[in-house]
Amino acid sequence: QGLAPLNSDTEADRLDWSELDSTLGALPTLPEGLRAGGVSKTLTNEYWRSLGEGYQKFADANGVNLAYQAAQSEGDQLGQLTIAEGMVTQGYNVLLLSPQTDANLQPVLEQAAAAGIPVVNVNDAVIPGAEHYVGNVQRDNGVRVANWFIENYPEGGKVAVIEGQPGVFAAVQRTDGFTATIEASGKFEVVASVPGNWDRQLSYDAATNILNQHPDLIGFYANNDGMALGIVEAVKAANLKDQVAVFGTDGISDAYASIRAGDLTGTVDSFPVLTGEVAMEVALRLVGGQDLPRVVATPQALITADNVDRYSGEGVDVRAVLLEDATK
Amino acid sequence: MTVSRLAFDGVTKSFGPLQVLKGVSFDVAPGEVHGLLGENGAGKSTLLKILSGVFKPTDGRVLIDGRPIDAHGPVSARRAGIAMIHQELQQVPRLTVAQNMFLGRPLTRFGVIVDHREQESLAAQALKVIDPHIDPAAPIGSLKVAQRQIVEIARALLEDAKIIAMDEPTSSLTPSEFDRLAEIILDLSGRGVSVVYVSHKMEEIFRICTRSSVMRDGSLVGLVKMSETDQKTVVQMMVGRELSQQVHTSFATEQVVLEARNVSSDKVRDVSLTLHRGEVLGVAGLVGAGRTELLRLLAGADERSTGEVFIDGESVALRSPREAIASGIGLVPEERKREGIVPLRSVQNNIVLASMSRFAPRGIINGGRLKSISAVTLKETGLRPFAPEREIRRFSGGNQQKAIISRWLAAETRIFLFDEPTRGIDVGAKAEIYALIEKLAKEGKSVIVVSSELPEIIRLSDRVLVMREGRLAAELIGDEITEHAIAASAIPQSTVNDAAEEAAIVTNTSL
Amino acid sequence: MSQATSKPETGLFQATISRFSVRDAGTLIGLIVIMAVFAILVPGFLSERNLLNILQQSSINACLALGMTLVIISGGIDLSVGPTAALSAVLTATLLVIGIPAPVAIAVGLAMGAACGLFNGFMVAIVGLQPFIVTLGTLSTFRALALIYTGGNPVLGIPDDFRAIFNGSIFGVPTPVVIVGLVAFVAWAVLKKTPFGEYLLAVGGNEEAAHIAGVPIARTKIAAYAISGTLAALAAMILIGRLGAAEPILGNLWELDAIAAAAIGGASLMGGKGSVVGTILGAIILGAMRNGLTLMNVQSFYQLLATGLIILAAMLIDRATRGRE
Amino acid sequence: MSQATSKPETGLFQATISRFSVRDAGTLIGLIVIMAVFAILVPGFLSERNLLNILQQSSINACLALGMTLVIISGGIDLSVGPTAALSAVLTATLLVIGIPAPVAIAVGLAMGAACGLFNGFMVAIVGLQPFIVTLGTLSTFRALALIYTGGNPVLGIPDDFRAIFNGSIFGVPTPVVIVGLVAFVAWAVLKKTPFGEYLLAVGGNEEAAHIAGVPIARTKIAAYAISGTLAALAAMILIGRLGAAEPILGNLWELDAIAAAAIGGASLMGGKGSVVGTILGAIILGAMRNGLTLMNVQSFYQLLATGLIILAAMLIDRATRGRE
Ligand SMILES: Nc1ncnc2c1ncn2[C@@H]1O[C@H](COP(=O)(O)OP(=O)(O)OP(=O)(O)O)[C@@H](O)[C@H]1O
Ligand SMILES: Nc1ncnc2c1ncn2[C@@H]1O[C@H](COP(=O)(O)OP(=O)(O)OP(=O)(O)O)[C@@H](O)[C@H]1O
Ligand SMILES: [Mg+2]
Ligand SMILES: [Mg+2]
Repeated sequence: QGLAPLNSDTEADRLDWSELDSTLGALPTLPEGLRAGGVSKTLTNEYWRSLGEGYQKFADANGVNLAYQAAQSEGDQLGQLTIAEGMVTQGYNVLLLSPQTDANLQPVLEQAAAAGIPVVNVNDAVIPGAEHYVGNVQRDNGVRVANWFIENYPEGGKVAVIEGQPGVFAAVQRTDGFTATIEASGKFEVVASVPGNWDRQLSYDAATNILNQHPDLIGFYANNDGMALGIVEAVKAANLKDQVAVFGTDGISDAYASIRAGDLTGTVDSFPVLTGEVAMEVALRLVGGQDLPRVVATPQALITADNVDRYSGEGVDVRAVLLEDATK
Repeated sequence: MTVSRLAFDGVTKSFGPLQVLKGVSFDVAPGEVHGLLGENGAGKSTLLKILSGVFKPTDGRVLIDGRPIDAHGPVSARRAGIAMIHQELQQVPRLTVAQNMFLGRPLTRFGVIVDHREQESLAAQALKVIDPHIDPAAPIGSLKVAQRQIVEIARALLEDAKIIAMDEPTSSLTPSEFDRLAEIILDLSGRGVSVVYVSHKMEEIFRICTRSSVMRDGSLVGLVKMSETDQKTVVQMMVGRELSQQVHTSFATEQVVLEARNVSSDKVRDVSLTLHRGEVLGVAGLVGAGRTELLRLLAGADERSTGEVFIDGESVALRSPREAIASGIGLVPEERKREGIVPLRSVQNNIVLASMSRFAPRGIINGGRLKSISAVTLKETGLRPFAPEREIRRFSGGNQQKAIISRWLAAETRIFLFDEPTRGIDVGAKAEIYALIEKLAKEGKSVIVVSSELPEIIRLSDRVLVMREGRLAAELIGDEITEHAIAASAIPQSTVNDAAEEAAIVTNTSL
Repeated sequence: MSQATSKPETGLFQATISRFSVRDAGTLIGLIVIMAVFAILVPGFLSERNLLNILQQSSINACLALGMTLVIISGGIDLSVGPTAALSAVLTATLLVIGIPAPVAIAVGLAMGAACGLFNGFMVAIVGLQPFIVTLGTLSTFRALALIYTGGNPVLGIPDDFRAIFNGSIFGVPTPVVIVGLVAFVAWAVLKKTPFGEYLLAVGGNEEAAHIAGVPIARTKIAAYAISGTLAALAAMILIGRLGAAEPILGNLWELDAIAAAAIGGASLMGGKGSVVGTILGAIILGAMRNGLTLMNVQSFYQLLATGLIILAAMLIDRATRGRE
Repeated sequence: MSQATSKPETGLFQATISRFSVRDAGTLIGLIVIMAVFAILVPGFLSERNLLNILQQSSINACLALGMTLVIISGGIDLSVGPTAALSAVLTATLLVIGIPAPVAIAVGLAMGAACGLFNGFMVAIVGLQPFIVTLGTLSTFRALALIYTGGNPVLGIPDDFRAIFNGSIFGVPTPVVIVGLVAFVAWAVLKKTPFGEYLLAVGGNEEAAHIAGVPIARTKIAAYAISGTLAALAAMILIGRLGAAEPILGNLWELDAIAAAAIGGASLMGGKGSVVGTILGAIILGAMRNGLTLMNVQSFYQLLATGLIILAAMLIDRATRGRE
């Protein structure tokens, strides 16, 4: 295939999720007994379970069977490869892959192509040879948080980043988006950018150390919500809750709860359930023989106490809200 | 018949298909010192390990005062009043002497705190009767083998047992230490304690035992009263054949094979010696005199701090055993279990280690050669049972020793260094090893023998060096080699007036 | 024959030495060197507040490492401490959340840890499997149980009375530091003063000799694993008190840190050797290193590099001070 | 005294046994049981295609586990195989990308692996540090070097000629399986037939005795680590051939799988004992299990549970077949 290596953040051949129906029309009718296979990173993180929920929801609505599996732990690259290869062997009709790394599911792409099975790369790591990608812009997570700081602290100040596992795509992109944007503003100083390895305890300790050294810190950005919640505890323990803003990424339910409780300042929600639905829709459209652009972008939003009720709670239809956002 | 203190009743023991005890029955009266004799591998240690609860018998019973020991295990055996001195030192190197002596039944305050002070003072009392120099608070790993063996004895004495089983308690002790042990045993016997005593040293058996059971191939072949028999008869019973007693013949030549000039190491001080082709050079001295270290130095196992060594007139560095082996030197070490064998490997795989180039001429081990060369060398040493493919740890101590000697035979070693070559080895095998050493000399090999048994030194050596506190104290040749002369130079000057010590060494005779 | 070891002066000297061994001195030197380097590079590193911080941050690892030390001394290893902690954490947290009083919930959590340890000990001592592989198996098993029990979600909403127990301070020293200090003292006393401690050293030092001497081998080993499990649970209590949430994925890779602390502190993975003081120093070395690297804002790849190099350096310093054994 | 061991029938029997030991038979039974269970539960599990698939998926772990087996036999352990593989992978990949011919790039990559192993071996055998802690240190160090070297980015665009080497098949058998099969055969021959194999078993079995017998201790140990490093690099080549990219975070947790395979196959972490055939069977057991569970669509938490339980079960089966030693 003559496809250039995919960069999901800059690919020109892209479509926003909200334009799927308008651009491509209704979902084509599908054959009976379709089987879709979803392979995600790990189920130990709520994000990936929610993504699966979205798959399931859309699959159920269209009478499609879904098998949703994940590696045993984050970083189990070969285990994930085994799972995905098993799905090719078993003749699933379409695969939705969220690879551990950019490369570890590459062979599946080739095997699936040989078997005529369409593959959708869903979020996070980007398989360079992927023909279809559904997800958000990782870098944008960090950019949004940086912009919040720039807007809310015109005077600038000291901020710190707690990163995910060294070398992991999402961690690198989110950190880079945040750091580049906030430093470009000229008023902020990123005094620390250290690894928290997606681990609450490490993030807690790191945050404590940073606060000790920089008692005048005004904010933290964490590469995911679990780490952000650890930082919140460290900030509370240091009695700096009123001074230090803490942001996470992902929008897991605990983060929402914490925002409501006034602990966490905000999170960049990338709406995993909706992302799952969109990804499944894209997958089924492919099975139905439609031509789709290479990238379908899914929404994300910075959630803070100001807008939290708009995005979650009794009777909130997130899909509708996001559609509204998208048309703004 | 009165109830005996201890009775073995048809005791049988198998390890897998191998039956090592075949219905052994005998009994021991209260206060009796009962010898247990037999060649290497006869099953003596196995029997005593059953007594002390280490092994469960496959069949048969052990009765104490007419009652069978119920639950089997070291603890129940101890509760039944049995104490044991094991052939292999069973100690935890990092614990202190006292901790080792009270291991498994520590003295405590309030039931939770170990009373180290009390343990140490009791340990010191028990040790005092044999060797007052042993510090009960020292880590046992820092002691010499002989001292560790004394600790084992003292531990058994501490237990206040009805029956004490001693499995070669004197294998690394000096004759004078045996004397003190003998006194203790007789005293115990006077107080009604029964002792089962295993030794390959006939004179010890005859000195302290009233009766002895003789074993061969796992069966009891006789029960003798010591007063009604002699060494020759007993030995014949053990081996089932008559041993020929040989006199010493010298094959020494004038050609110097090995020369050490002013070598020193940690415990060796400025020693010079020469070794000739076909010569057997004995090295005598008290335990701790540095003989082991001298051999280790020559074998490249210890670092040399000063001096030079020449082989066939050429200076050699001897930085490792490997280099020494390349120069034709092989060491048969004193502590078999620690320095001799690789326990999980077969006998032949243990042999092959020192002479790989012979077994693997083209980088691949030749299975045929492996079998044939090891078989030849093992036949020479007389391995029993002759099973070169069996794991070496499944053999008795004496047979393990034969395997190690075979290793050097296979390596075509020219200079053999024997450190206590017959420690824990039975009379039959002992004679075989003596014959072997003589054969080596006859074939033009050179031998250094370190031994604490003076008769052994005298029987084997063309020339004797006596070491004292790391230095050479004397060199004796021909008629000068007498037990008295050796003993006189071995004793440190400070204790020369200790007549008892001197006398003890002189009276030791073996076989 | 024997060297006189009974000169009166050596008596006192030896007593001091035995309280603080040469080996521990080596570890202490390692710690001092690392502290000195950071003190030069990082202003405020030696402030009282930061030092307490280091102790607090080392306390969890120290707690685990103490249990690990006992297991290592017994000749074993416990790779399952992290998942054991996770199981205890999620169990205690759910109990707390449904309103069970803190002491009861803590007791149940510790019992859970002990039960995990008992299982490991049973497999090692009674069934006779290799410790490394048993605890490798339970590493997955316990983790899976914690994940299944919670469905993978953290348990939130841990009540404040529970958190207060572990988040307070006593005379200015953080409670976790005090707790772990007490545990260390008890562990030290157990190892040096009780029959059990002696049995541990004997079992790890020469199992056959210990068996022959009548040491209850199986019971000793099982107890070591049970203690390790209980201390893992205690570490979990400290952590969930601090974080206010119990995650089923908590304790990832804790075993490596704990083993590193014990090894830096002089425990031999061959068994029969290990020091409580050394282990505590080892844990503080690792804690100080993490703290210092964060304060220096070392980039993540280089932090990883420094972690590796400092473990190697600590062992080299130790090796140099002590000489080959 | 001895029971005759030389009856003619036993001769042949023993020969067969010594080629395929009782212990290996235990592992084989374990594998057969697992295969049988999956064959019943999963239609198509025993299809030729799936069996080849299992072999292919086991090949990387088997490759590592072979090196690990040699290290374990020598009385050591190598926790750094994953990062070693990562270093070799990114190095080879960068060379390939700038146009260096595949054979040269492969040679350099393997040399990198060997160098990592040499470093471990040097620290263990010459400096005298504990293997666990040395390789724990290099686990971080090598990983950090791989990350720093690549800036954390994967190296993409590995040319097809290189990938073809590892992605083809020979008489229908995937090349990686053939390669690892060859490596296993060589390892088996080395262990059974060469002086080096003999030395390994002796060094791990009783180092002191081996030393006195003239075995070159240091060289033997260093060689074991160097082989382990080289095989880790070979595993990396196979992987980047399959993936078409080399990532610095490749090889995460590989060491645990490799150790599990070796241990299931009968290697003793005390040293002196281990089997090439057993290790290969152990790797296949782990591979078959993963494959079967995936085909059954078992949820990942339960897969984790099954992994743990199967490691324990394999050891129990082995234990039962073999009896206590
Ligand atoms: N610190 C030690 N640790 C372990 N073993 C030791 C130590 N010191 C000495 N030994 C061992 O103790 C034994 C006796 O030591 P030494 O060499 O001093 O006596 P010797 O003259 O060889 O006497 P003998 O051979 O009769 O015991 C040797 O096997 C030696 O290796
Ligand atoms: N654990 C074991 N497994 C298999 N065979 C064993 C085991 N222990 C001892 N044997 C065998 O039992 C036989 C008797 O050994 P034992 O140690 O009792 O002999 P011994 O009379 O004490 O010999 P020695 O005088 O050499 O000490 C020997 O053939 C030995 O190989
Ligand atoms: Mg014996
Ligand atoms: Mg000696």
